Amino acid sequence: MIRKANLTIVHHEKIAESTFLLHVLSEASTLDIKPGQFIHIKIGQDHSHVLRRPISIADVDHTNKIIKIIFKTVGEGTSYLSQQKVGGKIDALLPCGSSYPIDNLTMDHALLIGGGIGVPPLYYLAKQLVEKGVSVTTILGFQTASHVFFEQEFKALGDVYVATNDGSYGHSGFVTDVYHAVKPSFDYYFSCGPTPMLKGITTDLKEKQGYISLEERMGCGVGACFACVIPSVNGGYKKICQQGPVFDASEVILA
Amino acid sequence: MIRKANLTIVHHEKIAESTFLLHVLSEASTLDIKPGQFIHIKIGQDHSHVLRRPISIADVDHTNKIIKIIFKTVGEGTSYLSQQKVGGKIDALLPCGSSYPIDNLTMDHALLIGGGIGVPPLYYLAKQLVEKGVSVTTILGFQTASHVFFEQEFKALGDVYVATNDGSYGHSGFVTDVYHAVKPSFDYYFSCGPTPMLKGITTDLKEKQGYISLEERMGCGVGACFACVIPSVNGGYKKICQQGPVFDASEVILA
Amino acid sequence: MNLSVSLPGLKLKNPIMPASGCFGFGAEYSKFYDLNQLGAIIIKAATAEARYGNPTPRVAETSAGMLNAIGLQNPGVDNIIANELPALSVYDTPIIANVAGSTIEEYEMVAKAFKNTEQVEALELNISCPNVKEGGVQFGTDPYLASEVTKRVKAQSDVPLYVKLSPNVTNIVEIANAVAKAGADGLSMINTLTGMRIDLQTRKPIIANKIGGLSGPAIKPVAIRMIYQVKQQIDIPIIGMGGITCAEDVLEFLLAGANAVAVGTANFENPFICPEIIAELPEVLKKYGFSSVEDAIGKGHINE
Amino acid sequence: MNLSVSLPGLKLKNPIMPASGCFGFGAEYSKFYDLNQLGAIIIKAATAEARYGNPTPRVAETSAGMLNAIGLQNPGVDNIIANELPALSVYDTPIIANVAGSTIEEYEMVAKAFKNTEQVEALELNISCPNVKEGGVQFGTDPYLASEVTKRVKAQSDVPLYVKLSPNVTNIVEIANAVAKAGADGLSMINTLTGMRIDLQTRKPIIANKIGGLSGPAIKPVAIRMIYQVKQQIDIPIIGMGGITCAEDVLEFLLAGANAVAVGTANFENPFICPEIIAELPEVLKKYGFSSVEDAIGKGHINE
Ligand SMILES: Cc1cc2nc3c(=O)[nH]c(=O)nc-3n(C[C@H](O)[C@H](O)[C@H](O)COP(=O)(O)OP(=O)(O)OC[C@H]3O[C@@H](n4cnc5c(N)ncnc54)[C@H](O)[C@@H]3O)c2cc1C
Ligand SMILES: Cc1cc2nc3c(=O)[nH]c(=O)nc-3n(C[C@H](O)[C@H](O)[C@H](O)COP(=O)(O)OP(=O)(O)OC[C@H]3O[C@@H](n4cnc5c(N)ncnc54)[C@H](O)[C@@H]3O)c2cc1C
Ligand SMILES: Cc1cc2nc3c(=O)[nH]c(=O)nc-3n(C[C@H](O)[C@H](O)[C@H](O)COP(=O)(O)O)c2cc1C
Ligand SMILES: Cc1cc2nc3c(=O)[nH]c(=O)nc-3n(C[C@H](O)[C@H](O)[C@H](O)COP(=O)(O)O)c2cc1C
Ligand code: FES
Ligand code: FES
Repeated sequence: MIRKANLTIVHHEKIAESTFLLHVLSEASTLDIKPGQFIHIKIGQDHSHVLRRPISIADVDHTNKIIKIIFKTVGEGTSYLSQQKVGGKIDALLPCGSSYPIDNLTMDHALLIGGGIGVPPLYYLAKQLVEKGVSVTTILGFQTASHVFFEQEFKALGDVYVATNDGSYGHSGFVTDVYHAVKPSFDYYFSCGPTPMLKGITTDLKEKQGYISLEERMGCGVGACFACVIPSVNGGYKKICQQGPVFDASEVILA
Repeated sequence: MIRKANLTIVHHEKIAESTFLLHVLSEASTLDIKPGQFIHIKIGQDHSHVLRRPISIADVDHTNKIIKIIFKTVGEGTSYLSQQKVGGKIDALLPCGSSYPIDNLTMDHALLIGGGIGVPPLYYLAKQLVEKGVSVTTILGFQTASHVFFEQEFKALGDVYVATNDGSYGHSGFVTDVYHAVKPSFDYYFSCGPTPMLKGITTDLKEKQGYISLEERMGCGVGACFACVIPSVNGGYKKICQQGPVFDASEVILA
Repeated sequence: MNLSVSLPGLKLKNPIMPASGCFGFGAEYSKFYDLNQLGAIIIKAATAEARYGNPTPRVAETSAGMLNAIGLQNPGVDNIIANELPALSVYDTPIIANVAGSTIEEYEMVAKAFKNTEQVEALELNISCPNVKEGGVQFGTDPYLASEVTKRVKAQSDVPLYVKLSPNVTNIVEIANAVAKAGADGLSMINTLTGMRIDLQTRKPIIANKIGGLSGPAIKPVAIRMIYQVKQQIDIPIIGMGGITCAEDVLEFLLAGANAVAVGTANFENPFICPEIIAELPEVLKKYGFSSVEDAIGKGHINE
Repeated sequence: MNLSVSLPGLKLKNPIMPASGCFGFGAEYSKFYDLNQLGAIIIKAATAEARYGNPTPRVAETSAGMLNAIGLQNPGVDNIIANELPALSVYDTPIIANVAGSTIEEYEMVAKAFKNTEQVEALELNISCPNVKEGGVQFGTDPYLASEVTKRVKAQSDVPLYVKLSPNVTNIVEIANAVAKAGADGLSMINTLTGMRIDLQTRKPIIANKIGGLSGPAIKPVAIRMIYQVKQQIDIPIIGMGGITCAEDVLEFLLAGANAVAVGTANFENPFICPEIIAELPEVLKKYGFSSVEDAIGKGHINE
């Protein structure tokens, strides 16, 4: 059940160009948080920003009730977040949305494909998969070398391939290029990233079963306003904030 | 000449109910600041508050380039100011407006009459008068005992009478009641406070020469927008932010 | 303190209700708090058939506000009655149904469908949705069309009809007068102002529909002005809305002439906003010298 | 980077000018910076005779905006020409005079008076001031009156005429069309939306005039929408304004179709805002892939 939480920032780190890692302390138990879910963050103290900003949960330390998020500063909201200090508070709704349904899947080998700010939720997912004994191969795509983050963290959990669009680090090109070059074997794939990347992946891997996490500008973040929809293969729309952000790749139609 | 200053808060103190004293450090010399002038303060970091707030200069420590202001929290702007911390910055235009013209006046004895948040500018004035060898009698009016501030500070400079509207401290009633009871002798009077108080004073003391400082909601604070006008006895209007806030009591028409 | 208010057909425990389109059909917020606390609930717009709405992005933030162009997405009135309303029947809170359409006939059909439900205690006639028949003229901006649709829908319904006005008009009093004369039991105002944001990167309007509706604190002064002007001229109950975020805002709307208020955008910022405002209201009314909600209504017009 | 723009009768070094009423006659801001930096200066409204304006309070803050009801206070056109313009003659910056009035005759008189000055290179016809003749209908909200006053003022003047439109209309394109056909050389948009705030303590509107004009970031989406809509339909130069606070905002107005912009309310928050925006503009244009100001104008309409 979604709650409104008053989180305390306990760690604040710049981990790549314009990219920040925050650890926030939750008063309530974090045990209900699943990989793929997001927190919906209020920006500022007054009403000048009327919309919350959705940020994926990158990791959870259940023992210490710490939630980790990673974000890139792209506008006013993320800039505000990046300026908050250790000891400061974050007002967030959580946990929001659906998760990668790993409890219902049997597999030996999972392929994770993340692009840019789509990388964070895959880390919590990777950790949970490894805990379940699943071996994990990860392909990470970034724009350029200075944007790369969490390569080592993923390496600790399995094979990792990094691609940069401009070739300044790792493989040159897109994550799909890496996929075709490496041809890893896997049972299910799990992906998160910009829509063009997801479109490429779901097209190239359409014979495989996979789960993708989508992004859309959100209003309420809880399923009430119909702002964040994606066309469904059965007609009609699905709400990304509530029925997603994680969908079976075959149930939604990417633009 | 008015400048845009980035002031640093060096002291922050609650001196009465909802009433705060701030000391702010100026980078530039403070020697040009005269009693009766105000600083025009930006509220918040973004553009959610488009209007600055005028606050009188309560005192200046020229040696250390420190400006002192006293304000009461009545709305969003003053609440924001009260929440700023030592080390924090204040964006202000200063020094704004006219001053009590004491350099052009010859006198032995001055009467100062202040009401509520009109008290602060009289303190800097009182200090300068005393420095010039003028003896100062001060009448201060407040709503109630918990609002009283700076009585001791004024006592160090001359006779002081305090009145509260509800009689909970000092004389019971208005500053004009105290005036009629005490009948102090003086050459010029100087006053600042709510318009009804100023109206009472200028009526009761209409045989005397005096200077009053006015309040009005302001736009620009520098004389460009015509928001802050007061009818002039010669027809037309005067701009309080530029030709005031201090006026000869006989040149303006109080509503 | 007595927070109750009476409007035609509605006895409200308090004057606070979520605004149409900002609260779905209540299900999501019922997980945050007990909906019995609300004065009423205005549900999302209903059309005759299911509508899928506009392409995304459908929302964008602006200074102290937001734009939306959802495009009346809803499962259709029959579906709403069959699948959404039953969950609300457990609450002792009046439901106001927001009626939308592209043609007068569609408005009539929707109003008629709601007639067969016990639950809906009033209709809010949404005459400010874009893309309608009659050469693109909007029902909410033409006094004649506004009056026509009011009359025809009123005839189809046995519950009070609140006509929701668009602020995108030269003369709000003229439209208000037209719908009042046509038999509206009350007014609901204001709907969103129309606005646009352009993305500097893509060089296109952010909202896929290009133009969206502006809501939130940014529009509050426009809402207060329009309610005040209408109240000066016409004696008709008003549900006020536009930028409300706190109990002080509610009081400002009451003073301007609103009899009750709806809270829209603020639900997104804080899902608990409605019960929080209800809890703060007695203290705020007391602070400013009012003995009840009814005592404050229209009091901004006294000292003229 | 080339920031210059050409509009009818105006060669501007850059597209940034202070908006009418927010910069007086320049004297106050000339103490903050060299006014030569500005693209142009739009001076405070002039009427035929001196006007003392409305009672105070004349301004009040709102969320990301403000209300004003100054009421056209000014010393009268002859006085302005004799006492205010000379101080501006030292600058190599075009002056645009804002022409106001209560009747068409008054507008004509003001325009005529400015004809005898060398300094005024364009007129901005302010047809959105309240309290005019013709039964209270405002010139800016009636296409016929808007067209009439445009024609008559145009006939009195030998400099280009920019007609300043009111956003408080149902159909902005209709008014824009009317004044364009009547001979306007350009449009200036938008003036303020009308709004109100009520003081909870006094229970009265804060602004003594009750209703005031809403300006600042809150209205930017409305300004962008209106400029975009007009640009879609009419090929006429536009001076855009409404809530501009930074170079990114300027670019958004250029994309929407403005050829130059005016900055109003933001001068109050930061007296240096105009030169700061001018300094930031080249970098912002470059960041979003534009090679000059002219290159960006109307580019929000390309990807349709
Ligand atoms: C379910 C979900 C999970 C997300 N997880 C992360 C994450 O872990 N880390 C991260 O850095 N970002 C994440 N995002 C994207 C993040 O929400 C946006 O970057 C953020 O809202 C931008 O806010 P802003 O105020 O800084 O930018 P704005 O000034 O609002 O906009 C700047 C840019 O951000 C984009 N944007 C704005 N709002 C959204 C939105 N709601 N969704 C997507 N793009 C948007 C716009 O296209 C625009 O180009 C996620 C988005 C969703 C929907
Ligand atoms: C020249 C001058 C000097 C001043 N000096 C001081 C001072 O030394 N200490 C101090 O506490 N206050 C002083 N004030 C008053 C102070 O400016 C207001 O209290 C402040 O602007 C209120 O801002 P707010 O956002 O807190 O309140 P808001 O939410 O804006 O308004 C709350 C209340 O404050 C009043 N108010 C708002 N703006 C003004 C304004 N510009 N002038 C007067 N009243 C206003 C309103 O009537 C309202 O009741 C001075 C005002 C002027 C014009
Ligand atoms: C996302 C969203 C969806 C809306 N949908 C509807 C709707 O379906 N019917 C309607 O009459 N008004 C709709 N509105 C308008 C609101 O009910 C309300 O009139 C407006 O938003 C102003 O109030 P606010 O500033 O409190 O949001 C919608 C507003 C928003 C923000
Ligand atoms: C205090 C004030 C005074 C104004 N006076 C005038 C005026 O005399 N003539 C005019 O055409 N517009 C006047 N305006 C409107 C502005 O020129 C501008 O159109 C409007 O404020 C929107 O721009 P902004 O949001 O940047 O302020 C005034 C605005 C303000 C805030
Ligand atoms: S953001 Fe409101 S339904 Fe998803
Ligand atoms: S506040 Fe603008 S002229 Fe005084």
